[in-house]
Amino acid sequence: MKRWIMIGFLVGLVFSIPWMAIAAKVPGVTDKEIVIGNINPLTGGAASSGIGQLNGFQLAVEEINAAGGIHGRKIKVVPLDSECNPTKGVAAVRKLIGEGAFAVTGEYCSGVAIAINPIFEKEEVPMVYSGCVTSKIVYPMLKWVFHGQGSSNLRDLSWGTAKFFVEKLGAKKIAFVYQANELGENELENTREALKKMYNMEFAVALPYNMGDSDFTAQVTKAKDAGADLMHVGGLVREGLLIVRQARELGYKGKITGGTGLSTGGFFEAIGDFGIGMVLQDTAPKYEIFDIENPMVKYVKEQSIKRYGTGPGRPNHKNLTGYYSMKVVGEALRRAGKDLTRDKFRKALETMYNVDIGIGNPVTFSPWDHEAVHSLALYVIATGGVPLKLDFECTVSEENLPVPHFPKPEMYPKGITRSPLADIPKLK
Amino acid sequence: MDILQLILKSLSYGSIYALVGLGLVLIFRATDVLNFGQGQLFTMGAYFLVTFWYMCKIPYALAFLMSIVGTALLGFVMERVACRPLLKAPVMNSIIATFMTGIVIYNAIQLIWGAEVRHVSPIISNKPISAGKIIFTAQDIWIVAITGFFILLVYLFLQFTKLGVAFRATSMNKQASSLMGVSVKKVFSLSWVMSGILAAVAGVLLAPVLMIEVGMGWVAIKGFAAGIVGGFSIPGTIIGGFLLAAVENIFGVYVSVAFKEMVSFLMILAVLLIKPSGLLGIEVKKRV
Amino acid sequence: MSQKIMNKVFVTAVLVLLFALPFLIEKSYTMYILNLVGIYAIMTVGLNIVLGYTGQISIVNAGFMGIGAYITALSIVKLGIPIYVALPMAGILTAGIGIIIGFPALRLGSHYLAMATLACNQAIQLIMIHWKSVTMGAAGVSLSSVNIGPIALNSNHRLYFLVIPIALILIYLYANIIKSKLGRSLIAVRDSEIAAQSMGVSLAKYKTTAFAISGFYAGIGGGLFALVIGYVSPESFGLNESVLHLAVLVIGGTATLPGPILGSIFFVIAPELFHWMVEYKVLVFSLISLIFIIFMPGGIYGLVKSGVPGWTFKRILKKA
Amino acid sequence: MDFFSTENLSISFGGVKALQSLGMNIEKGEIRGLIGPNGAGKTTVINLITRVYNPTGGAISFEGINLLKSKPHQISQAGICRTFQNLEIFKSMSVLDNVMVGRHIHLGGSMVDSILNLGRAKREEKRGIEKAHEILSSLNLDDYADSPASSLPFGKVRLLELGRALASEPKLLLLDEPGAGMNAEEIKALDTFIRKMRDQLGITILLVEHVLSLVMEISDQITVLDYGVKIAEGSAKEIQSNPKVVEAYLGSEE
Repeated sequence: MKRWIMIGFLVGLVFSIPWMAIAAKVPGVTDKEIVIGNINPLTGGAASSGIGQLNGFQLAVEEINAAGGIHGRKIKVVPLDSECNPTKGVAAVRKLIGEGAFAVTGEYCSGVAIAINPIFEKEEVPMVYSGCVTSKIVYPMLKWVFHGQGSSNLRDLSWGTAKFFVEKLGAKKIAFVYQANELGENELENTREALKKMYNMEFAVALPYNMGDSDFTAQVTKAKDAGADLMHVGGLVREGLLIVRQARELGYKGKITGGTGLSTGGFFEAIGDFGIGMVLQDTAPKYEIFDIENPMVKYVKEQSIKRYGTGPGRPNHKNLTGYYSMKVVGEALRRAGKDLTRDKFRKALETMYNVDIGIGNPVTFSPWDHEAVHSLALYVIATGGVPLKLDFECTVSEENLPVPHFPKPEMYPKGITRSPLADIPKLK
Repeated sequence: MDILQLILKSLSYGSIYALVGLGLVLIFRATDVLNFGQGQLFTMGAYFLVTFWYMCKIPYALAFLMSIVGTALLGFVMERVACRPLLKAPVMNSIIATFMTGIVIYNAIQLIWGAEVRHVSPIISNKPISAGKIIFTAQDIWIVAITGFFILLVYLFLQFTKLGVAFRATSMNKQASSLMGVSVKKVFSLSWVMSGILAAVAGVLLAPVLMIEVGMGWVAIKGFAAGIVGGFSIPGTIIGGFLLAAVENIFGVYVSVAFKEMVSFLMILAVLLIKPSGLLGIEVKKRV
Repeated sequence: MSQKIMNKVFVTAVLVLLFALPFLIEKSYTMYILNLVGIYAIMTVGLNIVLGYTGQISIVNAGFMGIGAYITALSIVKLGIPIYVALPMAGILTAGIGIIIGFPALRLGSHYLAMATLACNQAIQLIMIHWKSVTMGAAGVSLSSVNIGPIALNSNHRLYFLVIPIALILIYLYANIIKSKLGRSLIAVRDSEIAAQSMGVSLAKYKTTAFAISGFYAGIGGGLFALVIGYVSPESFGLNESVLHLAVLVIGGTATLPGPILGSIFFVIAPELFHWMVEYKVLVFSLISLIFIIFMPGGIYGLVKSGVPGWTFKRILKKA
Repeated sequence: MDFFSTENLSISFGGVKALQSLGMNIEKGEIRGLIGPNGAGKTTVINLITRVYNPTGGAISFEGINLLKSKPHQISQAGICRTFQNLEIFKSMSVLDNVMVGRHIHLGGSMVDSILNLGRAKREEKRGIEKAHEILSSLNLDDYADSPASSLPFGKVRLLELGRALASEPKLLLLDEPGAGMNAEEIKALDTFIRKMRDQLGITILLVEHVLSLVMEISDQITVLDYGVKIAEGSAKEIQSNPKVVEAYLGSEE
């Protein structure tokens, strides 16, 4: 008897799996709808950014669907949680693809991004990243993987920041404090390379720290001993805050700059006067995060408050990256035409040259480069933790890029083309 | 010069670890349960403060009190959920139970308060004061002071109150003390409530130092290490915490920053293997 | 006698089912899930030997798993060693490390052993992160598809035919171990160290052996894990993972033969059923595990064995 | 050369002298009783012989080898086995398996063999099981063979301990209060069984016992301890008539 119960248990569970999904001919595409997967950290330490991105993404989808969808197809978003954990991320992506998502978008965590990257290439599924910034997702370039979040990856960011360190801040000895994870190490490598190539300069000292630690006395002391006149702090908000504060508490007098992980609302509230004069990188669409006057920022903010309410991390400026990336996807879907295939979608993305999608920087992809935008924004923190946009225009010069942006300009239209999606009616 | 500076700083971080570790120690002494949820209990303390003080605009002192009550209550509940039902079950069940309770709290916090970093402005200035080459802040002194104060409080409680005596009796020998009419169950709840209170105190007082975030509970693993190094005795935990911080920082500066935390784990192993009772610790109850 | 027949029927039924599955299911993701079940079964079966049967608390299983995964991944990627060498190597080397980590068990009992092994797990993870020259640091190692001779293990269906047979073999051996002199001695050590000693059972030998075995199983499991995930990074082998392995064991039924297997099935498949409750799924899953641990210490197997559904409720009523 | 002997064997716990310079010779094939009031250090002697404790001084030799040199788990290889006063059976195992653990030292075969259940390991396992069944039936426990040891009634548990010890085919068997908690006829059975062990299996026996009637009846020689000191040694008669012994027992509330 017992054994039969056990058999029942086994068989039941095992067979309960196949009923978790539906298959389609061109995966995820019917003449009614297109299924787009979105993977982001929805639980765990990075949740607020992940949820922020997802909400922005859904906002753009709603907008497009309200305008009748694309070629008569409504967009359906399937969100999955990556928990900012590579293993979970891989599982989630496998699930999305298995359940026949036409394309995948999102992922805020770089550590997850590099874990899932090979899958898209193997399964030939288009991926448009937003939020994650490790340069490994686009260099070396993969056929199916794009980075479309409105600002560049860590390669350009690091080159730009390095330039800023030396030319604007006149740094001589740089201490680089980074979290021992993909984000930190990728920024470390890129910045090191940039300093070497541009100014033949080495870090005074590079100091890793582990997530969850709260005593950074050792790191700060070493930076001081190395006589650093600039300390760059990578990693995420909590650790970043503690490092900056402990540095000042230990009487570190030099300049402090911060990596992309720090540029969230929470940081500015918390850092207060300790942050004065601190320079931060920014990953959201250029010039717009804290530019309250910008109509698009206003609009996205209002709408996300209207839909997802206010609260911790809501509205979140990562709404903008999510919104932006969906607009990119939408435009590509439009260009791919009525009889949609994954390959057509990929090619459509690569035809986008200086396309204004109605928010942030114009998008440019090419068969040689899958980074949508090659510039970065920096800003400085003023009294009371108010960030001010720095007028530091930095696009990395061609010879410093692994691939030339536009080898054949003549094959592209002149000037900026405005995407029809930019002008679809806004939501009320 | 550095050394002196490091040791000075380590005093304040060491007392943070000790304060966080103390709750663990109390529970372990009384109930033989390692509370893997202590970190989350401590985090709750901080979040209660945020809620009452920042959100509900209740005056600090009252908010402090309320968060203590709230966390103590949570501790009480945890004992009922993760400890009492498993008294007869094998050790690892209680380990998992406390751990899972921790995860539940962690996720609950995230759903209620979100994952954004919160901060409360420090009550004591953390502007650097420099005496000669040594630099410290008023906050450092404040932390050491309050830690000392609360540990003294716990000590006095254990020494001079009826419950305290019952507690010590239980931690030494359950059967005997239950025969002597000590209500072991009562002591169990007490120890968890107390560690709840301590967690709240730590959470509230360290909130401005550690930043309030769902992940702030991680520091509990240091408190845990402090407890082991100190052999799960109350004075031992203080010394353990301080030793941990000092060794970590000195190692970090002079040997390797990357492996800084490695030292604490090696310390745990060394202490357990060489002198399992810890520095000035209680005797190890080895199951034979 | 009839019991024996039932056993045979049961076993053959399961084997047939397992063999048939890849032909019944065409969804790659489903196969991926099944592979994970197999892998977790391997790892927790090993854990059951050291923790369930020998009664030595080990919170280092994820560490073992990680070592196995890294050895496999690195020896394939960096040294180009074929998988059929790399995998056993992972098992054996991890077993060796298991012996080393087993030594604290000779001096420490219950909680103190738990702490020691926990510390080991943390240390192992830190080494994975910071010993860049070998482990490639936090960035991790990614494995593009691996070949066995001419066959490329590039789909979950194919991996299934690697994972499940290995799992079955290792589970068969595990069943043997428990029934053999070795298993008896381990249980003897758990039940009464002093009596076991006086019967000539060497505590040192058998405790370390137990750790070695769990190391071997976790090592192999980790190796397969690396193949199935296609990527190895330190995040995956932290304290949480280790405790989750304990949870799998307790949920399935500690110190019972099928316990870890049932546990793995539950542990891998249950979250799939919660996916729709996006932000709440972790919360719900941990609540369910908590309920299991508190109200059903016997685990799923205990539940199945007692056979009475009402049983649990009686228990709950008793507890409340 | 003595079969078994201890020379001024002593041990003290935290200053308390539990045993003071005990000298004791046991002949092969002898049944030696070891008696004394509570706390006299009887069990301590057994724990010293089986190396559970390390003596603070003295020597133990068995068939010419120095036992103090061997580890606790090697004692049974040497041919000494024991039972426990407060039962130490393997509760979660079946009765048969308990006895099989007793066979441990006689089950050869490499670990790999026993994992794969092949070759020598398999054969010896088989033989071991037969032997175990013999022992169980000789203690008429055979009907319980497959039931869990924890389900045995109290008296039977003592027998099981005996069986488990016998399974290791000891030359010297240390029985720690085997009669405790047994009723009259169970004691009777035990009595005959102990004799049988000596006469048929030629096992030398050191019997620590509270039930004096039993000891007096079957022991060839009796050693009496009081507060860790040997106060008398000799045949049952001599002991009974020894004033010291009487006094010792008077002194304690037995």
